[in-house]
Amino acid sequence: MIDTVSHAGETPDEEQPYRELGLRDEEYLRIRDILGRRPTTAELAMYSVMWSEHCSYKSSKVHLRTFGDLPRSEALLVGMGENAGVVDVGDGYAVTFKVESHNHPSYVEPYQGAATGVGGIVRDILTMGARPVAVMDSLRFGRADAPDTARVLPGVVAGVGGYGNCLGLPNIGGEILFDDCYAGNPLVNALCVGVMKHEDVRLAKAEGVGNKVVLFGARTGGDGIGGVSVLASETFDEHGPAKRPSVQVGDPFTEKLLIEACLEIFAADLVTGIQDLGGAGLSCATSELAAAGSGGMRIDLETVPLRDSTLTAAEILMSESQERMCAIVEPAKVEEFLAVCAKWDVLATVIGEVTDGDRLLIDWHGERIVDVPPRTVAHDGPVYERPYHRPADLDDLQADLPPTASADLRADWLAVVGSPDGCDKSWVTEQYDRYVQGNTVLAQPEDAGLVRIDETTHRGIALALDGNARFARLDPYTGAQLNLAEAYRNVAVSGAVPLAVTNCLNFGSPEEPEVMWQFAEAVRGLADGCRALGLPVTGGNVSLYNQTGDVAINPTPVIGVLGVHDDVRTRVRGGWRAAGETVLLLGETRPEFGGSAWAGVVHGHLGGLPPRVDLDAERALAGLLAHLAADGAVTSAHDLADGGLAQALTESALRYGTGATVRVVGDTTAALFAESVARAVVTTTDPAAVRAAAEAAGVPVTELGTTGGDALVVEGVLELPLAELRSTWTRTLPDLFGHPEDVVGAVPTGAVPTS
Amino acid sequence: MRIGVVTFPGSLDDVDAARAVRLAGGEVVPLWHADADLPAVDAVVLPGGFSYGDYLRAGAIAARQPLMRAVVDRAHAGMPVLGICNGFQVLCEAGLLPGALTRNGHLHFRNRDQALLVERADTAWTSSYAQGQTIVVPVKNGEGRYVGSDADLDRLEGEGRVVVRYAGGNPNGSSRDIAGVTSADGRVVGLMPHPEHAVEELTGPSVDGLGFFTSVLEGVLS
Amino acid sequence: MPRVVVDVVLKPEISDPQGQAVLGALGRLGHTGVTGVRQGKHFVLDVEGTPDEAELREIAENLLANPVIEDVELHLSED
Amino acid sequence: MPRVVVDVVLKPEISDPQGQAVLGALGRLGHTGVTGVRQGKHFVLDVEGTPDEAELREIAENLLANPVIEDVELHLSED
Ligand SMILES: Nc1ncnc2c1ncn2[C@@H]1O[C@H](COP(=O)(O)OP(=O)(O)O)[C@@H](O)[C@H]1O
Ligand SMILES: [Mg+2]
Repeated sequence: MIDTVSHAGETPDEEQPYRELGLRDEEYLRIRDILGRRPTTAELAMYSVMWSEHCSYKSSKVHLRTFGDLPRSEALLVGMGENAGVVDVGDGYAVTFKVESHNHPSYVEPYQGAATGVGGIVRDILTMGARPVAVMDSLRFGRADAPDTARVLPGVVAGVGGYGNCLGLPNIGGEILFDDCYAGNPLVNALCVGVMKHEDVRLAKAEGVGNKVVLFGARTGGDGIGGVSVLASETFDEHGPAKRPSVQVGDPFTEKLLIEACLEIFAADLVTGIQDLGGAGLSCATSELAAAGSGGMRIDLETVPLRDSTLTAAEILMSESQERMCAIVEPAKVEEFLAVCAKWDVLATVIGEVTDGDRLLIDWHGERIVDVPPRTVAHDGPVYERPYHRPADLDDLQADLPPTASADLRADWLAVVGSPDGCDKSWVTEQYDRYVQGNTVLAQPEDAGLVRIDETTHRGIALALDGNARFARLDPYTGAQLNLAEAYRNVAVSGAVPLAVTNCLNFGSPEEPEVMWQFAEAVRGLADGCRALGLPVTGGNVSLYNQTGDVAINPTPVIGVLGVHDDVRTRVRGGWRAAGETVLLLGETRPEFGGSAWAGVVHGHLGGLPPRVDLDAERALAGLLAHLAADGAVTSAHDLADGGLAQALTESALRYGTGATVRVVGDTTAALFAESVARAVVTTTDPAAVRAAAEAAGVPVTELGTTGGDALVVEGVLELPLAELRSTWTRTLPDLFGHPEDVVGAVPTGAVPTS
Repeated sequence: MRIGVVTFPGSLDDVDAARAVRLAGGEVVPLWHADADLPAVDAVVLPGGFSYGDYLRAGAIAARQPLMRAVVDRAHAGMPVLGICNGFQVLCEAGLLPGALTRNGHLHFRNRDQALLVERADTAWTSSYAQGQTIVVPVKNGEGRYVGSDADLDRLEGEGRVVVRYAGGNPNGSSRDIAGVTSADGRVVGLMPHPEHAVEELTGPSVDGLGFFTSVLEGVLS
Repeated sequence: MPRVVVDVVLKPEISDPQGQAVLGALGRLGHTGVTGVRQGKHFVLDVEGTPDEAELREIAENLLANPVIEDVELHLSED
Repeated sequence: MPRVVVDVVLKPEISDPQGQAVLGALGRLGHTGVTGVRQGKHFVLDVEGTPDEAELREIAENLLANPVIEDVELHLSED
């Protein structure tokens, strides 16, 4: 029998399975309090998914508020709280971008988990009214040679590629890093960026009494039911596959049609509000749309097109079937709306309307099964002030200083650049389409992705994603700032001016006070860093409970920085193309090895303090790089980060097979492997001009040497023939995951072809 | 010169193909897969992408759409047609070109800058090149492995119908390094690599791809 | 030599975009008598000696299929 | 409702990297009794009314399979 509102009123004492749905006693009592009765089964389903950690941010909210306190940026058109923030990039263009995690689903089913992660973030961007123009991905796996990594990595990469390629979105960058701490908990963070005109910004809002609620896209099935509360918010235990909930299967083809239909709908101005269906499906979309509007909403749930006719009302409300959207449409425009959908073969159904009340009402075959104030579902979820304290082991960790001298610089160099973190990533990035749409100016392995947004004015946007977790483990406040600084620097290297920040905060269980401290510190560090750099946080995502058993991952704040490029024709690329150019190092090197790649790869060491943050120096360097780009004063630029100068020289030389002879002064180990911030290597045919500009900007310059030859030579220290360097740098991933020229053993699983 | 560019559901590189036509000096006529009639165009480009999600087989469903019947008829009457990547797959499925494209030998999608040897510089789409010229254009596909029986491939080679061949490495395991083939009359050409992604110095690895589009414009003019 | 056929089909609750696309194409081509399509994989294995059913089942269920989303049908036959 | 199964297999002369990959994986996992693997597609069609065999054969041979590289097996069964 269907549990109606009136039945619930009459049976106050009926036992309800709220604990199985992830609600705590006091949360359940609050729901009863709000409603003045026990919730119906359908209401309980809605509250439980919407009040889950994933949807309600109950543990993180109190900290994230700091981002809202940042000084208001002139560029910010839509701030945090919407599906994604929107910034003004000039010429009437607005850009929206956001990162989102799909960590746990990608562990359960790597291909589909990663694929649907891309699908979800693309819908968030589309929802803002924008045409998605590019994606990026930041990935973390367990040890590269661990057997489970061989299962997870190929599937995740194929899934990111399979979905993004099929949508026609160029993948313009990202990261892939390995660490034991991700063995049972890989991270899959996907970013999407979209472009629109200012006037095209759309909001998730149900306005206008009598307007229709239209559900469009894929049919609703049983996939991912409870996925939000179970998949995204619970720690994995050692139980086998039987306990794993079902996974969602992505259909990028349907999503591509959804994108085209939406863009046509936006262009014809057929919607007053729109919302994607992601975590918590219809529960989320209806309650958020209604909560953001001024009235109420009524839905006839039996009109929802189903793939599986046995679904219950509660299951329909919780289903996370992919590739669905929900729009608010004026009655006079419904016909045209449906016609656009029909043209693109997109199923669209009117399922309800906006009412003048203030309740969200849901009926099932004429019986009322939900009658709630929508805000209480969408926004008034529990907020926890979770206790936190500094990890007990941190003092010892920070006191455990790294080695400072290399016993064999040549061997160390090869070890660092051949390590899974330092090696060539083309095994992965060749699986991604970088060319589609014809506007990709820079993509991997460049420091930042750069996309042209106007073919006439040559305006473009640059993006970088960075998330060094080793630094954050040593000091999460500094670590978050270092990631911000690195992404900022990467964007600046391309010649773009940094404009705004997004983030994806991947941490362990918030119920552990030490994890909660890491989280709070990272948020504080990021907020302070953004304030110092004058950048707004436009949005982001929080992923908690990333741990296996009771071991949390290293805190992994992945930071994305968006920059604007006035004229992409002046972009600066990485890699040395010609002999005889002068190689200059911008910035200052200090003997900083804490958390460095060298300490990790060569000594298996993680300890001490991360490099000192210097945001003034970052600002000065970024200003200089933009200036040099606009003047065409440099022929290449590459930032220094993981692996220090050795890594940067290797990548610059191998890109086009041009070597160099350089000399370093002072402590050689520090010169080659320290990871001091605010540094970049540039090449130029006019060193005097670069020196003069650097002096004016207050950026220290060191002349390293000259490009040319088929080796990297550090005078008096070592000589590395490019052939040897290339073989070390390129063979790591193919040796681990199969040489692409051979038929490889891992057949990507899943229903969707990876072609 | 009016060049039609077809959009199927799931076409992705249609915008790029149109840009390439424009940069070569042609006028673009957007075509919609569901239309039964082909308007007055001088040539047609079937762009890359994942028509119908590449479900069933790449190109299989698109090849059976209404507009394709008209394209096939006009191609038989001599209209130049270029199929790029998914468009090549559609042409094979529609029977306008021989052979079939199957899952890459290494089972991965692969995107890289690829050297190609131009073996036929006398088709409607390659007359701007010199025979024996090497060009570099992007390749990106998951089902780009060109196959056929040995007898069929021998016949194809014998008739000189291989237009472009992979040089410096075969990206997908195609038989005999075949990257693109032509119809017997040299009017219909299909290739897996993407010349439309190599038409601007800013966004491509070269501008070597432009020749496909200037070829057809010059051919139609003369 | 014994030959074993394994059909791998998506679990009924998992959506099948490929099958849906085929169904749509059939409808547009006028084959309206087909009302549902599910697409799966079909493996033909050559087996040396007598196939050990337990081993084959293990292969089918955990290697040929992805048990999270797929079911298998094992057809042992000798020919 | 009648159910029709169509298996699509690559012609013997066409190489099958997916089957090869599976075979390789089986070998590495110690399943050496399997000496050959070919991978094809398996379609399950729901058909309304009595299936017209000629139409089904046409569907199988010309849509579900590409006759250039694939063979089909049609299994008509009612259940
Ligand atoms: N780490 C963060 N920093 C800034 N904003 C955040 C962060 N995490 C979440 N948000 C913001 O909170 C809002 C709700 O996030 P979310 O529920 O993930 O949105 P959606 O459901 O649309 O994906 C969004 O506006 C998002 O940008
Ligand atoms: Mg959203």
